[in-house]
Amino acid sequence: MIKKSLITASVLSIFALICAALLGVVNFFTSPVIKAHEEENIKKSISLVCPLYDSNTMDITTNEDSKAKTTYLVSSKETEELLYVIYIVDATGYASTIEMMISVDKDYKITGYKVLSSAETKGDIKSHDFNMIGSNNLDSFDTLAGSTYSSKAVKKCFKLALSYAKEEFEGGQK
Amino acid sequence: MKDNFLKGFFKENPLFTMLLGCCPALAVTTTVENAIGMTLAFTFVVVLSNLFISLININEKIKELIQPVRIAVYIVIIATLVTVVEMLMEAYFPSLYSSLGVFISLITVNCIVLGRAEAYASKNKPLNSIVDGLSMGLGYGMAIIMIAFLREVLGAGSITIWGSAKLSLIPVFNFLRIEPISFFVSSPGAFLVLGLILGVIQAINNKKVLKNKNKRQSKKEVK
Amino acid sequence: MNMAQVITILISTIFIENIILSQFLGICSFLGVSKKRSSAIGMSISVLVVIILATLVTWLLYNYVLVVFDLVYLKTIIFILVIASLVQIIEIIIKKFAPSLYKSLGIYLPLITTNCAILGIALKTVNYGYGFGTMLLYAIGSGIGYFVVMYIFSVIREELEQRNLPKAMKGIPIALVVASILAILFSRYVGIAPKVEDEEEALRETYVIENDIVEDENIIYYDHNYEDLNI
Amino acid sequence: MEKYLVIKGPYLRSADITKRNTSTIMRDVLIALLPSIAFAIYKNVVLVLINGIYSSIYHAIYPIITLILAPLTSLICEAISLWVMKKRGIKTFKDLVEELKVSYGIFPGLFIVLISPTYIPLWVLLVSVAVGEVVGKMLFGGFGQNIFNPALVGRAFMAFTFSSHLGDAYLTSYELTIDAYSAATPLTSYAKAGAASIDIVNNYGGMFNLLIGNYPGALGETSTIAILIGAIYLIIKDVIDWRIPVVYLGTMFFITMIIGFIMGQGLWFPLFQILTGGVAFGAVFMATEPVTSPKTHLGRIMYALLLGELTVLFRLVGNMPEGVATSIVTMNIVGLMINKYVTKLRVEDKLTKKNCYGLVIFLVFFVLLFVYDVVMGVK
Repeated sequence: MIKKSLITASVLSIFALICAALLGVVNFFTSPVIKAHEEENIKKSISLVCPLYDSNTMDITTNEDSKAKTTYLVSSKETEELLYVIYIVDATGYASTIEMMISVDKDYKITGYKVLSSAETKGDIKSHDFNMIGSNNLDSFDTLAGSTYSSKAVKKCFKLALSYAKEEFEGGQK
Repeated sequence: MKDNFLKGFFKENPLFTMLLGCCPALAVTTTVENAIGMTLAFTFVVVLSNLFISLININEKIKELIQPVRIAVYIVIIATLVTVVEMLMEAYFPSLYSSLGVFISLITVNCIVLGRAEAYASKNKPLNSIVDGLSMGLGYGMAIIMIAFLREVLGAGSITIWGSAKLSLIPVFNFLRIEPISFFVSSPGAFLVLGLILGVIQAINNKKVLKNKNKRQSKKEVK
Repeated sequence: MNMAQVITILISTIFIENIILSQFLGICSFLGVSKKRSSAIGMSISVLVVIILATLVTWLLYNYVLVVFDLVYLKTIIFILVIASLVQIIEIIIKKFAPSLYKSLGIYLPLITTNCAILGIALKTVNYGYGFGTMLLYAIGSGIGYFVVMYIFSVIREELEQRNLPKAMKGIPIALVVASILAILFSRYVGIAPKVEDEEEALRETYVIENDIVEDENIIYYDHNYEDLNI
Repeated sequence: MEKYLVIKGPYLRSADITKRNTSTIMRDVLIALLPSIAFAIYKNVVLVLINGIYSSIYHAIYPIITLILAPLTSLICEAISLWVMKKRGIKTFKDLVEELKVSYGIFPGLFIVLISPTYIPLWVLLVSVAVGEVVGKMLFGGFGQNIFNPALVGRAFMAFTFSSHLGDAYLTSYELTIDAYSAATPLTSYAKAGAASIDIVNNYGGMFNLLIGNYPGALGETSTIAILIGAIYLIIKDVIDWRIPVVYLGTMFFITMIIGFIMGQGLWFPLFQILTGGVAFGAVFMATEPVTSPKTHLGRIMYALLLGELTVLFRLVGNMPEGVATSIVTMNIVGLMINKYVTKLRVEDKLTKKNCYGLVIFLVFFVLLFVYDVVMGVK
């Protein structure tokens, strides 16, 4: 009896191991592609949120100490001056967590933003214009009608990004 | 062989006649593109799982060995295939991957795949099993593409086939002075569309049954 | 996590983001088993128990084993095995210690392994990166949401049995139509949850004030009445 | 034995056997609706024409167009679906007309137009009417078979799908020109206001005007006095049970009064909540629908109690200003359970340990909702 169940258990585990090994092989081939995709996406979104980004004259580094989920620092290659700070921040919306990429320039103005992931059921939050570009004043924030909760989350993202950016630039000056 | 291939489309359509795989049929049918992506992923999984499972079952010794845990073995095989599809899709079709979401992984517990493995592939030859898988996958795909077509045309006023190959019907809507009814791409719309389609199918079946009955009756009378 | 947050997560998972009506998980069992009240209750109690246990175990496994050893890509295969064995163990335990319960729930337990609600919730909690508390509440809320919809549905379907339905709509088609109406209804419950005072938000504000950055008069990046959005 | 007739459902009432039957009942409902319709036409058409403030004549008589087209659409949808489904052996056109006579196809359309914003785009209204009629009524088998109120299914569909069209559609061009009205309906302005204050009532011409109904709102809902006349007629004719509207409005009044007192407001607050929006209309014409409401007195009282609490919940706690439609559709479902339970109680004829669990669950729900309403409703 015990022998029999041991055999079946080992058969099952052999199958599982074979499958896991197979997956490992596939993963070995696909994970670099996925990573490359991610990097390309980041570059693409960075050029979307800061229209003046130029890969020839600017460098992207990440700031690990930042409070934001991810922080990219865009600085000039020549002078090493910090030009843009780009944050990935998130906030809980109506039905899901909204993740946004927001870029703030050295004059402390928002140059662009992009909703990276949102599974909100209502309202087209990804294409709505929140009227925040070129501004740092949340009073000009334009709520998406009918999606109060999602808008609130987006607003919170802006707020977080602006407060992080404030620190970043203030710290830089000191 | 031909019958074996065609059965999944009408006679034994997994969605319309057996009501299997309702979850993705409701969830990913917001655009035709998603439905096509789901069809490809699903067909890939069901064909290969059928193939592997019938291969395993060819050897009597292995068949006997795995008999007590065969469902678990099948599930492991299916889950592996699903993960392969998932990884390939994430690598090469990232936008499709993100819009299909968790429902790619959930092919693992889709009753159709496991059902075919247990009911057909474990008893038949590899070639037949492949044809059976193709038939089921494409038949299911036909059903969900049909639903997606209805929902997208009514709800978003467009037909997205693949990537940028998109046909916008907004001018037609503008001409009629109405807007697409976003209800149909929302979750209640999914239930309603599937319910109405199944109602129509049931009505047709009822009619067929009635006709056969009448035929039999008239035959009896002739006798 | 305070009381208001707990209620908010529960209400949103039970009604607004209902596992069946809005996330489309567990539809097969929902259509198949909701014909009779007793079977609906049996099935949903089993799902409720398994969903909580399975999500808990898989969450722990994912965060403390898979992530640590960089084996995230094995999650589907591991999760489904965990769920299958969990169901087996529960079945054995119930059979041994509560035979009468086993009699009423026993037939539903094997069906649960292939119920996509369980795997779906387990995968969603790790995909969204929920913390421990949120994960637990999410699982509990989803299970209760499943129960609520199954119960309501069984009542409605028992009632529909007595009505003079068109032949074409009998059974599953009318059930789907009712599901559609129910989904509209539940989506209208948005906002009955308490308005959450966001802790992180509060922390952030005190932090800002402590650092004395607020006084720059040209920059109003933080305002007190953003709550007005919350009509 | 003649007293005990064994017939197949639907049982509308014992009236089927005596002089009154469904057709006289539906005629009475139509008569009871007349004051509301007349007032709607007076307010939205006659007054607009007299004051001469309208952009085009089409805009001025728009309410009349909707009042005609919506019931017509609903009737046509009913005819088409009856024809397609071939229910009850309809074979010729004559059969169809006969069937239409007893299936009352105009009512869903009429109710929907009366509880919708006045200036809603025509296609939006007609699509909602068609959905309410077909999905809410015909798919369930037509008159007497539905479990949800068809008109409210249509209205809920409208609110769910076309929310962007609903905002300003309440206002006539006449009302838009007056400053005080610029904040849309009274309930929307209450929802938008930071705190409760009697100014809201004064902005709309005082409590008396709220009673008369000359303020922005849905076509048939605004005039409480006209609805009241209809209600008295229906109660005298024994078409509706007085318990449902009275208990419903009483519960709402009581809870909002408590909330008002906590907020330091006077009696105006509960009155304001009852006089505005669709509460009165819903209480008289929607909640009492014989097919979807419970059949016993006790059941009806339980039903109306929960209904009042739910309306307060959706109005004052939830983020929708109205909430009557949602609460009535919710109670259509809960009503099924109540009905089942109360019938069981009546059969067993006494309260035992075994069958009191339903009452306990009801009481727990009632108290919990009550506390939640009061705690969360305070602004």
